[in-house]
Amino acid sequence: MPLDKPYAGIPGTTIFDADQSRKGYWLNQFCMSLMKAENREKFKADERAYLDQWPMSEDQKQAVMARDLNRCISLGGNIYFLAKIGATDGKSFQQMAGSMTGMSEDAYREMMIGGGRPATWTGKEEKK
Amino acid sequence: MPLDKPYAGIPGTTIFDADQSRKGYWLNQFCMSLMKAENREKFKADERAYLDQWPMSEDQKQAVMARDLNRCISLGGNIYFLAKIGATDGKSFQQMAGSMTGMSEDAYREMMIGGGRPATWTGKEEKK
Amino acid sequence: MARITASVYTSHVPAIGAAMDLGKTQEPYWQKVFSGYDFSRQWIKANKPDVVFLVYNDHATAFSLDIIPTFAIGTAAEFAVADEGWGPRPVPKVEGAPELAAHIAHSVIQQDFDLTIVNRMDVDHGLTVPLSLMCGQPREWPFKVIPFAVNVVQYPVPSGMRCFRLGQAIRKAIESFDEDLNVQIWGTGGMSHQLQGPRAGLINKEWDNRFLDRLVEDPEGLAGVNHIEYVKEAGSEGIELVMWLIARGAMADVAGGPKPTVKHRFYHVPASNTAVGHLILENKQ
Amino acid sequence: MARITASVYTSHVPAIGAAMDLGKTQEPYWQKVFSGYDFSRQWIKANKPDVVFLVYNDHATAFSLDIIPTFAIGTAAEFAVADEGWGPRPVPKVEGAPELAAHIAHSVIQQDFDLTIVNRMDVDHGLTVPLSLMCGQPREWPFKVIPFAVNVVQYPVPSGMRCFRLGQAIRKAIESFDEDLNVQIWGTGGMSHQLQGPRAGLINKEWDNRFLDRLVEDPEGLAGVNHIEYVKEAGSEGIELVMWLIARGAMADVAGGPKPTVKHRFYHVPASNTAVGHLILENKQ
Ligand SMILES: [Fe+3]
Ligand SMILES: [Fe+3]
Repeated sequence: MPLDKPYAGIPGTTIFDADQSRKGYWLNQFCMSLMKAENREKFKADERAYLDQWPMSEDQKQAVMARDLNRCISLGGNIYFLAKIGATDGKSFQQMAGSMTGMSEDAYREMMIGGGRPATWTGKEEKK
Repeated sequence: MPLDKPYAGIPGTTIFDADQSRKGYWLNQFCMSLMKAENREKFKADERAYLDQWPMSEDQKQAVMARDLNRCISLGGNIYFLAKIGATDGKSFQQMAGSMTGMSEDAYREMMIGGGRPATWTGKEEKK
Repeated sequence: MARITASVYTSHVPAIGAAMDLGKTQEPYWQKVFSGYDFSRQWIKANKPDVVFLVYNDHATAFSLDIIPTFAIGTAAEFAVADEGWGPRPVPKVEGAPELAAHIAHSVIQQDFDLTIVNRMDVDHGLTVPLSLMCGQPREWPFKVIPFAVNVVQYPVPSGMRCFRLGQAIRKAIESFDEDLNVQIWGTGGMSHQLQGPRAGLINKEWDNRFLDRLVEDPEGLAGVNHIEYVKEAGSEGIELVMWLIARGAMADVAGGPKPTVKHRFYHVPASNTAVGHLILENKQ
Repeated sequence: MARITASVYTSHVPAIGAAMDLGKTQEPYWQKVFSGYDFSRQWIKANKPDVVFLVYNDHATAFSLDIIPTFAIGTAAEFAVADEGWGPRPVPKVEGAPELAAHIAHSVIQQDFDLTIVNRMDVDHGLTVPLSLMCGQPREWPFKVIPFAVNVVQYPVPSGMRCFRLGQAIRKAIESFDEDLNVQIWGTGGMSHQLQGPRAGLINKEWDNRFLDRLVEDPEGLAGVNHIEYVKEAGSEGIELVMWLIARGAMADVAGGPKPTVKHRFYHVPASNTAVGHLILENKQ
C-alpha cells in the first residue's frame, strides 16, 4: 500500500501502525484481558490453556510463553499492551524494556543511570 | 452556561445536547440495555424491578412505565434510545412518534400519508 | 489506483427494512417507496463497486452515551448486524475492507480530521437499510463495505462544511490507494423527519427538493447551511442530511473535475414518519 | 469568566507512581527525580486551580484496539483509577468537571475538531502520575480534572501542528465559559524514551532540552516538527511530547497576549527508562 512509512528505516524500532495493529489484534486484546485480576489468575494457573481461548497464531502464543517481547512486537504486539504481561509477572517496565536489548538487567539499569542509550545508536555497535 | 442554543426556540422540539445528555444519562443507558433479548425478558416480566436496578430518578421510571415519551424526553431521554422501549413493546417508530403528538394512531398515519405535518406548524394550531 | 466512480444518497428509514424483512414490499403503501429503487437495483448490478464507503449514523446502537465519536471509521474485516431491540435484521453480515479502510484512516487523520478508528462495531439500520434498498435480498452483499459513522445524536454534530471538507479528504485518500478498485461513496439518512415531541411527523417537501437541487448544483453553498435551519425546516432528525455532504464532497467536480451526471432522482412521502429522498450521481469516466 | 492561569508540563512515567505508592521517594535514585517537584508542590498550593484540563495518553487501558479515538474528552462526574495489570494505584478517584467539559466539547467541535465524548473511562498512570507529582499523596485531589486523552499508540497520531491548533481552540472554549474559574492546562508524557526493541533505553538530552527551549520561545515553530523526527531523536515513545503542544497552544501569547513567565524548569535522567522533563508557565495576570 502506498502509505508513507518514513519511520520504517529507524533501527531497532517498530512503529505500531494499522498494518501492525491488524496483525497483532488478538495478541493485544489478550494482553488487555490481563487488566482483570481473575484473568491474571487464570493465565498464571495455565498459560497455554488461557492463550488457547484466544484466536492468536501459534507463533504469537509461543512468543508470549517465552516472554520474547521482540518477537511479540514483530508479530503485531504493541508495548503498551504487552506491558500487561509484565505487570502480571510482577516485572517493572525497566525489566521489560531491558529484556529486548540483549543486555543484562544490571547493565541496562547502569546504562540508564549513565544517561541512557545515545540517539546516535545504529544497532551495529554491538557487532564491533 | 453561555453556549449558543439557537435551537431552543423551535416549538415542540427538544435538542439532545450535553445538558440533556447529562440529565438523561441513566435513562438512556437503561434503554440501551434492551438491545439484549434476556434484558427485554426481564424488563417485561417486572418493569419496576428491572428499572430499580438503574440509578434513574423516580420521575424517569414513572415516565418509562407510563410510556410517556414526551416526559421521557423532557427528563433527558433521546428518541434513538427510547426507541428501544418501543421495539421491546413491538411498537413501530410511527406508533411511537405518533404517541407524542396527542393524535390518534390512525389520524397520525393519515397525516403522514397526506404529506406530513407542515413545517410552518407552530404548536398553536391545536388550541384554535 | 482506486477511484470513486459514483455517489449514492438515500434515506435509511428502519420501517423500510422491516417492510422488506416481513415481505410487505408489494403492499401499495410500500410499493410507492420501492418503485423509486427499481432503477437503482439495475444500475448497481451494471456498475458493481468493489467497495462502498458507507456514511451513516449509529442510532444509539454501537455507541451508547459512554462514548460518542464525532467520526468513526470501521477498519474491521466484518461487522455483525445489530439487535436494535427487535432482534437482528435477517440480512447478511457486512464484510469490511480493512486495508483500504486503514489507508483512508491514515490519510484522513494526516489531513487533520480527528477520526476514531473502530475494530468492533455492530451496524444498525442506518447502514443495512441502504444496502437492502440498493441490493434487495441477496444471500451475501455483493461488495465490501467501509462503515463510516457520524454523530448526529448528541449536539453539537459536525457542521455541513466540516462534512463537505471531510468528503474532499476522503477522496484524496481513496485516490492514493494503489490497488485498482471501483469505490462508491454513499451518504444516507434524512430527508425531512422529526421523530420526537408534539412536532413529530414534520415533512418539508419544498425544502427537501431544494436540498436535492443544491446538492447537485451548489454543494459548497449547501454546506454552509447551519444546524438551526436543518432542525427548523427539516425536523429534528432531518439533521442526518449533513451526512450527504460527505459523499458529495468526495465527487470529482469538487476537486476541479467535471460535473457528475445525475443518473437517478426520486422523492416520496412518506415512509413511516419520513420523507424518502434518493439520488445517484456518477463521475464521468 | 473562566481563565487559563498557567500550564504545567511533565513526564508521567509509571515507575514514578510506583515509587510513591511503595514509599521509595527517599531513596537516592528517586530523590533526584522528586527534588524537581519540590517547587511545584509549593507553587500549586499557592496557585490552586479550580479545574485542571489534563492532556495525557491512554496506554491501552481505557481504549483497546476495539476503539481508538484520536482525541477523547472526559465529560463524566468522576473517573475511576484503572487496574493496569498490578491492581489500581492507591490514589483518590478523579473528580470531573462535567459542565465545563461539555462546554469545551461543544465549543471545540464547533471549531472543527472532531472530538470523541467519553462518559465512562478509567484513567491510567498517564493521568494519575502527574497528579501525584504535583500534589503528593492527599486524601483527595485538591481540584477537579477534565481528562483529555490523545491517541499516541497507533499511527498516525495527530501532528504537532494539529495539537497546537487544538490548544488554541481549547483556550477559546474555556474563556467563553461564564463561571469564574481558575483553570490550568497540563501537557504530559515524554520526554525522550523508547520502551521497545533493541533500541530501548534511548535518551537524547540535547534534543529534549532544545524541545524545552523551543516550547517556551517558539512553540509554533516547534509544532512544525514531524513525527519522524520525534521517533528518530526522542525514541518511539518520545512521540508523547506532541501532547505538550496542546497545553502550550492554550497559553495567552499564542492568542496575541503577553509571553508567559517560566516559573520552573527541571530536567533529569533517568526515571526508569525515561528522561524526566518538567516546566511551569504562568500567564501574566
Ligand atoms: Fe437515521
Ligand atoms: Fe506515557
